Amino acid sequence: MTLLTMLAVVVIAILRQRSLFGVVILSGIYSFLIASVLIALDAVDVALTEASVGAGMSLVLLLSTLHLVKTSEIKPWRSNLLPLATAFVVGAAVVWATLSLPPFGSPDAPIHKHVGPRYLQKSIEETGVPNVVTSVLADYRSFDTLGETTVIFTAGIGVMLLLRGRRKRGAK
Amino acid sequence: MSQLIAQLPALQVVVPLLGAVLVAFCRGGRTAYFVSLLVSLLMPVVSGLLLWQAIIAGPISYHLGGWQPPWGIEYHIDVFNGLVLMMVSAVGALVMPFAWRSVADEIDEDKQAWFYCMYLLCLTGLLGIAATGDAFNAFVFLEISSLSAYVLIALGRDRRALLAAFRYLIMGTIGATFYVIGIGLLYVVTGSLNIVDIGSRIAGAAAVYPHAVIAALAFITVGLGLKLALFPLHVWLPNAYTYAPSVVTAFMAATATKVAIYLLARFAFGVFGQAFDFRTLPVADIILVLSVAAMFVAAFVAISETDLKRMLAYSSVSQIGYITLGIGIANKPGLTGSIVHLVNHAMMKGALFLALGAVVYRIGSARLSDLAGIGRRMPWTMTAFTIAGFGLIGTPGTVGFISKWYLVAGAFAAGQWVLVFLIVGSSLLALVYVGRAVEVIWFRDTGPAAARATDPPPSMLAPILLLMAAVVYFGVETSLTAGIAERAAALLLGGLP
Amino acid sequence: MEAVHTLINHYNYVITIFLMVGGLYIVIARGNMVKKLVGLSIFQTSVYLLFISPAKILGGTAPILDPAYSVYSNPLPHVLILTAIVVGVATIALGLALTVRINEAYGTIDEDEVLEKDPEP
Amino acid sequence: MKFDLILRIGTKLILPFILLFALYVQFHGDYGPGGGFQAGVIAAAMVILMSLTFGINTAQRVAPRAMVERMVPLGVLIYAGTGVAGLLMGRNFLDYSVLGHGAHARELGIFLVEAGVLVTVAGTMCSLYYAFVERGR
Repeated sequence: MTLLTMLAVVVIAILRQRSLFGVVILSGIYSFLIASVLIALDAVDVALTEASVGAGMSLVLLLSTLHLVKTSEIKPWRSNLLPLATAFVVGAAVVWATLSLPPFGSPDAPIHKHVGPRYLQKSIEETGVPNVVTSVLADYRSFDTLGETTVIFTAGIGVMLLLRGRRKRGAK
Repeated sequence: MSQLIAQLPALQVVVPLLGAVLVAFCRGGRTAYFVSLLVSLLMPVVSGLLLWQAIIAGPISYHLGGWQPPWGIEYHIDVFNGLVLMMVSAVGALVMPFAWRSVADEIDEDKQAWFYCMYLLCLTGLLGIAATGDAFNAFVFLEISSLSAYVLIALGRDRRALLAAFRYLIMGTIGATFYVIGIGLLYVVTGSLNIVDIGSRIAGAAAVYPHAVIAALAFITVGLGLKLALFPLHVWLPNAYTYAPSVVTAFMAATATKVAIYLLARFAFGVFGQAFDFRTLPVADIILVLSVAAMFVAAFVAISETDLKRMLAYSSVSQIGYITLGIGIANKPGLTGSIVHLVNHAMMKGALFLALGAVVYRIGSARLSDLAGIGRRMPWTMTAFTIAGFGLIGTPGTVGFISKWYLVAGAFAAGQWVLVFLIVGSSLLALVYVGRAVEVIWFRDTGPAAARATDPPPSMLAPILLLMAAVVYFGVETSLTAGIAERAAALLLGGLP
Repeated sequence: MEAVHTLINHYNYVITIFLMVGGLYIVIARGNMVKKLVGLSIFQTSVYLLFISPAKILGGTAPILDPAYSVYSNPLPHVLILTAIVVGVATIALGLALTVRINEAYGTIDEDEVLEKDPEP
Repeated sequence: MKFDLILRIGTKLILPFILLFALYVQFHGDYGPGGGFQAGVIAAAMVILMSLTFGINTAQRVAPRAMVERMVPLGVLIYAGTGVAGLLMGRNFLDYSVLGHGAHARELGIFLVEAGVLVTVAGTMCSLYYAFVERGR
């Protein structure tokens, strides 16, 4: 609960922060907090991923970008009303949707009754892997993971395509 | 042989993926091109066989990794997505011969190999979305196609292409995230990710958690609405299509938004249609209103555009309005019109954008003022352009007429007389913007920019003429397109009339 | 009392939604592209919590099978979110590369300033 | 920074342990948290740290750019190749059961695809870093 509250505080800080460097560092803090929350929620694999991929890698990339663009100040806000309204409508929609959901941590929720349990019961028998997240990731739903690897591949080639080669001033 | 047939669903997606991997190893553009060409030409064969199987033997279910759905991921191919696969791969194959010279002209030489890699990845992603029967798998492939699309757009020569790509990235990612929120809500209330399985469980879930189900519908609609450029979420589209390289514009305009529409229709009828009568939901009305707004507002903007590429981009937004209109009407003729327009619009826009690509290849501009009298210089290209343009209006004898015929029939059947007039009215607007272009192209004196232009080499002209032929052929012989679309609509609507 | 009870039961959701609104607001309202991308990643991260929270069973443990435990949290959402995180980072990387290129072409990374230099027709 | 002794020696000391940790995360992924994605990033982190303390040229001697760029598609090739093995043996794509008997085949399949993921992720992360850094030159 404390962690969750801290998350909210960090987001407010990011909102108000005018220095770009500050924003980037805060986003790193944010990622590590999320990773801690995820551990509390039993999602250790996800937490490790968020800490390495989310916090580590995107922080490195953000800082490299800052180094390249050499801008540190953010201009003051633009008109606020429309974005604020949009964001709140989305939030309200989720509130409305989640109020009727099963309470937190209840074992009777539908997701614990269908599909999920089979992985827990059969993982060792069928795949010999006790870490169920790994067996689902790399076997039961391994096609998703192939897609995910392809996403990384796409981003890698894409970024190199954009950043490699001689730079040309705006062609026009 | 039967072994091979059984593996077709996987091949449909895995072959372009492997192609992209091979291309990524290439250094030179030539090898990369030939691998891509081979793969792209193979794809329509595969999807043709799949569609044929789906027609004669009913839906195909392919279990990836050998795991039974809903535990594993399933490829579920019926008449509807068979048709979508066919369309995507056919367009993918047709733009490849065109690409050789056009890409050589527009993309730096050292980037060509990876350009083709991105192109194949985009194709992989689109085919993957269309083929999959798993809601989350669709998201993963949606991201593959989107990420590659952002890069492809950013490779345009104008620096504005960069900003267009960035904005598309922001809006596309918000859209994809909305889609994931919707999937998450559905998963929490049904416990499943398989689209068919969710459909069979959703009625029970809607009884217990009605709010979550409705919100899921809203999130999926808005998320996919961003991807498919549903008015007013279309703001990324005109700039992206205008500044992207010609081949990319032609390919994306014909396929990318269509696949998102396919997914929306699949969810609207295949999932939520199992719990509610889609027509009674406010979502259907909202889609109707927005579609009509798109048909008119975007067409008005198209009329005032001076850049033909941009005009056609707005025309796309307007035409997407027709497709979503059929989804909003949600009866059999209406939905048939929607599905058949999905395919027909791909042919027309493919032909139009490729013809423009040929113009850009010759004179380096697509501004209306530079095109004065170009019809006499590039007669074949411009004939194709004109005929496909007539298709947009809905002239009898072209595919556009068939789509509108079904849409009007759907509006009649639903008792929505106003819609009939609106469809006709919007066609008049199309007449204005197409007519304006046609007038400049054929009836003005040849300007200095157009004077030196000639028809492009056969490798570029052939795809354009083929698409033109398709626009006419399927405008007369409708059993293949509209016939299949009718079956697909019947399948989606299930018990509904 | 009822309301407080509901709030506590759904505290995860409350914070998730706050993060979602905040992230989305940063994305839409900010002209600075790097900050937009940071907002985008906050928005995406909030979705991770939306998925992971329902997977938790009180008294359960991480889904790594061991004879000492019998109740585990649901592994499937974890797998999905692992995928989503990776996809998110890929998107951010691409967005940053575009930002760098825009900065080279325009000399600024503020969307408004870019639009001033290249007005929309 | 190039002459900061503590930093240089400290980095040298820590580098092998980062690599060891990456390998642990990779190969212990069956029994504890971890897998190809996390290990790939940690391995790439080693290269990035090296480049931060010793300069990018040193890092590129250890992990040459041409190599990491080839790793990007190579990993996907390993992954998809594992899947194609299923296809060639007459089973479905990504069906690992053709690789051996019972659960062992599955374990082998998981090992192979995780290796593919490691290669792609490590390659991509290094390539991304190089691409950004070299743009600044």
